[in-house]
Amino acid sequence: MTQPIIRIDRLEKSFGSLKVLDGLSFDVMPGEKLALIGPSGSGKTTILRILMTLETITGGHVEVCGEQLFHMRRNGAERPADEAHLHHMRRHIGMVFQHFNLFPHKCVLDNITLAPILTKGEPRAAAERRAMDLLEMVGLADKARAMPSQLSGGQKQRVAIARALALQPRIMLFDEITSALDPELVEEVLLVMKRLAAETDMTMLLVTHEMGFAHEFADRVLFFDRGRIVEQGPPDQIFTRPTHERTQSFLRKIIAAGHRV
Amino acid sequence: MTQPIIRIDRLEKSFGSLKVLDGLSFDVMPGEKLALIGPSGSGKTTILRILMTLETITGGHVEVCGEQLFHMRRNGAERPADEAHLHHMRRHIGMVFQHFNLFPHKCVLDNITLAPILTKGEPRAAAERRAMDLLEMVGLADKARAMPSQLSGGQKQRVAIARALALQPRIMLFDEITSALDPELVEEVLLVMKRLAAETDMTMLLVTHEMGFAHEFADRVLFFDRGRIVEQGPPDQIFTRPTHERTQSFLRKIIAAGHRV
Amino acid sequence: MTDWSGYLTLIAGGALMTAQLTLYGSALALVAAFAAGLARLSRFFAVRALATVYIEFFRGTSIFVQLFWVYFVLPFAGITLSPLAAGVLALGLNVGAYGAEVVRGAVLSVPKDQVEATVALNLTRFQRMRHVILPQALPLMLPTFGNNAIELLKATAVVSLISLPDMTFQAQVVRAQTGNTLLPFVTILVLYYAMAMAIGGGVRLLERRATRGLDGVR
Amino acid sequence: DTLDSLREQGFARIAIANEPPFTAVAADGTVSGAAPDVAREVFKRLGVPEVVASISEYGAMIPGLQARRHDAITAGLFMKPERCQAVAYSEPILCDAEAFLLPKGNPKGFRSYADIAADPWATIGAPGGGTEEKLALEAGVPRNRVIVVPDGQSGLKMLQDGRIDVYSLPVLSISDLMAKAADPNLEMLAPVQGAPVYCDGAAFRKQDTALRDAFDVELAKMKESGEFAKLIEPYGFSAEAAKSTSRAALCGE
Amino acid sequence: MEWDWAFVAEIMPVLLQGLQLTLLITLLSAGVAAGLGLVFAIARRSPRAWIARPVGLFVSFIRGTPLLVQLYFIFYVLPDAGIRLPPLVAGVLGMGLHYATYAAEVYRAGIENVPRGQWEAARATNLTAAQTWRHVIVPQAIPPMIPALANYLIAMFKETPLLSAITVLELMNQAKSVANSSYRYVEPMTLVGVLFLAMSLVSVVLLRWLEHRYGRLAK
Ligand SMILES: Nc1ncnc2c1ncn2[C@@H]1O[C@H](COP(=O)(O)OP(=O)(O)OP(=O)(O)O)[C@@H](O)[C@H]1O
Ligand SMILES: Nc1ncnc2c1ncn2[C@@H]1O[C@H](COP(=O)(O)OP(=O)(O)OP(=O)(O)O)[C@@H](O)[C@H]1O
Ligand SMILES: [Mg+2]
Ligand SMILES: [Mg+2]
Repeated sequence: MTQPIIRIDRLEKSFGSLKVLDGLSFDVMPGEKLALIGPSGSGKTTILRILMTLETITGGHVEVCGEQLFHMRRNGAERPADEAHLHHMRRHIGMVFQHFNLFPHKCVLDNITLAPILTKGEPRAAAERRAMDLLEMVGLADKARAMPSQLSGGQKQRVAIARALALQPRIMLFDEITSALDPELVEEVLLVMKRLAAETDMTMLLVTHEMGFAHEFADRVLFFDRGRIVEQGPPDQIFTRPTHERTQSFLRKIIAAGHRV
Repeated sequence: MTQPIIRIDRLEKSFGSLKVLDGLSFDVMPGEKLALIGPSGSGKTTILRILMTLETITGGHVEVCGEQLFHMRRNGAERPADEAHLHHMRRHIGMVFQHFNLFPHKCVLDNITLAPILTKGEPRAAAERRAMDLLEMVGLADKARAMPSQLSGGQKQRVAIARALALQPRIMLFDEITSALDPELVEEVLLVMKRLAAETDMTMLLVTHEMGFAHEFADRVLFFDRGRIVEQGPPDQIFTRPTHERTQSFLRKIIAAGHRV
Repeated sequence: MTDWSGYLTLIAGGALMTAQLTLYGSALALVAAFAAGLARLSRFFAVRALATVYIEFFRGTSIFVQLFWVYFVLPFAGITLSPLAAGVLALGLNVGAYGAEVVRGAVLSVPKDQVEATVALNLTRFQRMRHVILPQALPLMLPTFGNNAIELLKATAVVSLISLPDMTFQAQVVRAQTGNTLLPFVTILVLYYAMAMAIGGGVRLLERRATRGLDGVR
Repeated sequence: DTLDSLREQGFARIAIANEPPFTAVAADGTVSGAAPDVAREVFKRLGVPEVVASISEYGAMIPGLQARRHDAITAGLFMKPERCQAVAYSEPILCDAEAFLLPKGNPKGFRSYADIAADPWATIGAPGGGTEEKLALEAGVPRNRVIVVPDGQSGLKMLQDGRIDVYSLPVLSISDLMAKAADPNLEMLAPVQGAPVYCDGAAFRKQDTALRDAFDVELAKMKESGEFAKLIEPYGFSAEAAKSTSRAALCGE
Repeated sequence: MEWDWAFVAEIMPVLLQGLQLTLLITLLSAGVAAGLGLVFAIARRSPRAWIARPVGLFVSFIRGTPLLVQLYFIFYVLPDAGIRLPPLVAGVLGMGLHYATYAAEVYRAGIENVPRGQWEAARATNLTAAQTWRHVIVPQAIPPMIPALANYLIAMFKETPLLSAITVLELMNQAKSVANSSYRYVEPMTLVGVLFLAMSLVSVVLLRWLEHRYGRLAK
């Protein structure tokens, strides 16, 4: 029987006195496509940032690919992970940000090849060949030598996706990757995402307010509120027959604001 | 027979090579309430700013209260107005801005009394008494000592109206005074405006996208496009039986965007 | 052995001179900064040009050279200033030139909206500046003015080279009389630092007062 | 004229150098030293009750005098013909020969300025604009080996630290420094071979000859009465030396 | 006193020689300031308080006290501790140290100017700390710093005359030396002023160009 690729166990996270996650637990199976939805401030971004080790945790455990993320065993005792351990764990995970965060001083190709060359010691030629394949996949093969400042938002985000994929992580995290885009540019990014979901067996966690897309994309939808899972299930169930009052009112508001479901 | 209080005669205004107003002419009678409507970039703001002497003109003539605004007679010859002449003419005109432009370092009362004390040499006590009356009128008597940063947008705009009125100008200019406000705050400002229109015989020029309000407020509506008057007439005629294709399509779009007519 | 108390009095006297120079110099710098900074925004070309020449000249040459020039060359043009006046003049005009750019920048950074509001209220140019623009620009200038005052304090040490008995000069005297170098220099370094801290603290206090009521605006 | 205006304001501004025993500043800030003491007494007799002293580099004294920063220089600024061109000297006041301050035993055997010029590595310290700097340059020491030292204490320190090989000042100044330093690793060579005995005088602006002449009259009276000797001999200067020569001789007139 | 052109011609070569040394000192000091400033900037960012605090205090102390006194200290006091530096070296170190504290501020602003998202992207692509600095942060932080650093370079140039106090024969000291032996201050001092002004005006043009080319750090 396959093991979960991510195990979140009684996870706690506070910012100062503000408790954002309070004893959260859930598992993700390899290859699963998860959509995280919920009102603003419910902690969705925080979960992804914790998985990417951009935040530390204040309690509980996170296991990724069978190993603890924030803890390590030394001489039989459990100790906080050091930078070397985090570095080792981050191999498994990639992330795409809301604001792309491309390196503005490097061209598109270099943005994509930088990490493979530096962290995996790939030869430049091989790295560039794969980068070109990825650019092909996101439809930007002709922009390899462009600088990020010369790209539209949608193009930037597609480069950012290619950059994350170049490291061939087993888990990909996407945090509202279309919400900083002009409406007419959203479609081109979602198209790439759909292709990606269909073609790979990567595990994917996606935070989004595009309910229609979440519906199509996800195997399972988690609805969050105040750092807790209120309701979860297959998209059909969550979007059409939500049982919880909170979920219902959230979806109502989203629809009123003009987002497609 | 009464003379027009404003006479605009073949007015021209260019920004660099961009001709914004091209031979515009119209008159305004004393006490008239005028609404200026039209698509973005059609030159509505520019007209108000010219009347307030915030812009210079590049051709034509503007007459206010029987005197040339941008020209003066010296030794029989017409010459460009100097600062002293402009200062003299500005007595007649007041303006309320889209972004309020309150003085952030002065309390509400001082915002209102500053100009009467400085430009008309009114005694402070008298100026403050009138300021309190005006604050009463706009419903903010209890905020006299508040700082602008402590007010909501709607309150700020009402203070700005009181500030302009304190100088008792014969002509008041309003430039989209509700478009920077949250929807729930628009009403309180419009209420003040309606009271004002009903109670005074000031001449008023109003630029707005609130068609319903323009309808109620104005004696006459001018529809602008590309720096020209396309159509003008009483609100009933313009809003319900526009003759020009441009006016019709403009009103259609506005209604579609959710603005009341 | 050496009677240190006497020499301490000497250094204290020097500290007083340094404080005086800093105070008068800063006052002059403030006046020069506003005069030149506002002049650079003038409508009149001649006024702008004059201010630009002043600013570029004093920022372009060394304070050291300016001081020697005021002290040794100006008298030949018939202008003989006391050493204190010469020091204050050179320091004040030098730092004032830097301050002028601060004034200009702060005035320009007041939103254009504010100027337009004053036009609509028919204030005169002077009233606009006095009642609306400067009160809003001032809090922006204060932190940099504080730094400039500290730079001026540090620059006062240079006047010791034209024989003005400031703190550095008196430390040299003490050194010549006692043959001890460490003590006088450490003493004045600490005193300079204390003065710099005092200026920094004072300016922060002023800043807090100037921005009172402006919260939420910046 | 100048004397009248000095009488009126009640003080004369003098330039000094803080180089004991010629000029000195005490712990309480009062000015002493042989040159200011003499100047103070003469001015008193001329009806100018006070002198106000400001410390200055030797090189800055004559420009300062010309720039009207001082009314007189009383600092041990020795008379030399070219200086006599620039200022109006009184009759001689303080006379002294030149000396070297050297490391103990004079390891390089310097006896004259020419010896220093001859050693390509030797550096000599001297006050900027002072007689010693001139002498060294005239003897052929290149500019970059004549280190301009701001004051006596700095010179002493630089010699102790090995930054210069020789420090040159008048004999009495070196003696004073040696006494204060009490450093057994130093010694004095006096007089320097080939260097003449110099005398200073009070220096006035060229156009103030009337003031200078008045000064001379009172100075001569004091030399006559022995008060002059009483003032300068405690500092180690010889009154006889000053009396036995004249401005005319020293200025080469 | 009359302006004497013959005298000007006579002293010009000496002054130009001084100017040469002045430029050399400026460049050397700038090198020291740039390097040491980086050390300060990084030390002050250190998470270890026992490094960050004392360095912070030291930097603040150096910034709050006059360069002239620091030069005296280095030149006359340090030899007692067995550190005997030649005048030029003492001057370059003193000035470099003083301006390193300014450079450190520029570095700090430059580093803080790099958006947080860049650090996070570097982390998400699993770069090490050293790789992040080398390939992501520094290349982005440097260009906007250039105008500010150039500004301090000019300031440093103008402060070189202070080195005359510790017997360095730079431009100002050459001029004083000339004045001392000729008893004329008008020409040498005026010429020094003119030379400084000329150099500064050139550098102002250069600075404008740099600001245009690399942008400016927000204050
Ligand atoms: N660095 C931080 N410091 C303090 N509080 C933080 C920080 N980051 C997030 N928070 C708080 O944590 C809570 C959860 O934030 P999070 O960004 O995870 O919400 P979210 O579900 O992603 O919301 P949104 O849909 O608006 O992006 C919020 O209340 C937020 O203010
Ligand atoms: N200062 C300026 N410099 C250059 N062009 C300007 C300036 N001010 C206005 N314009 C141009 O003049 C034209 C008319 O502008 P104006 O602001 O008067 O339009 P408007 O009718 O008020 O539009 P809106 O409804 O968007 O406020 C526009 O094309 C605008 O870009
Ligand atoms: Mg979020
Ligand atoms: Mg407009």
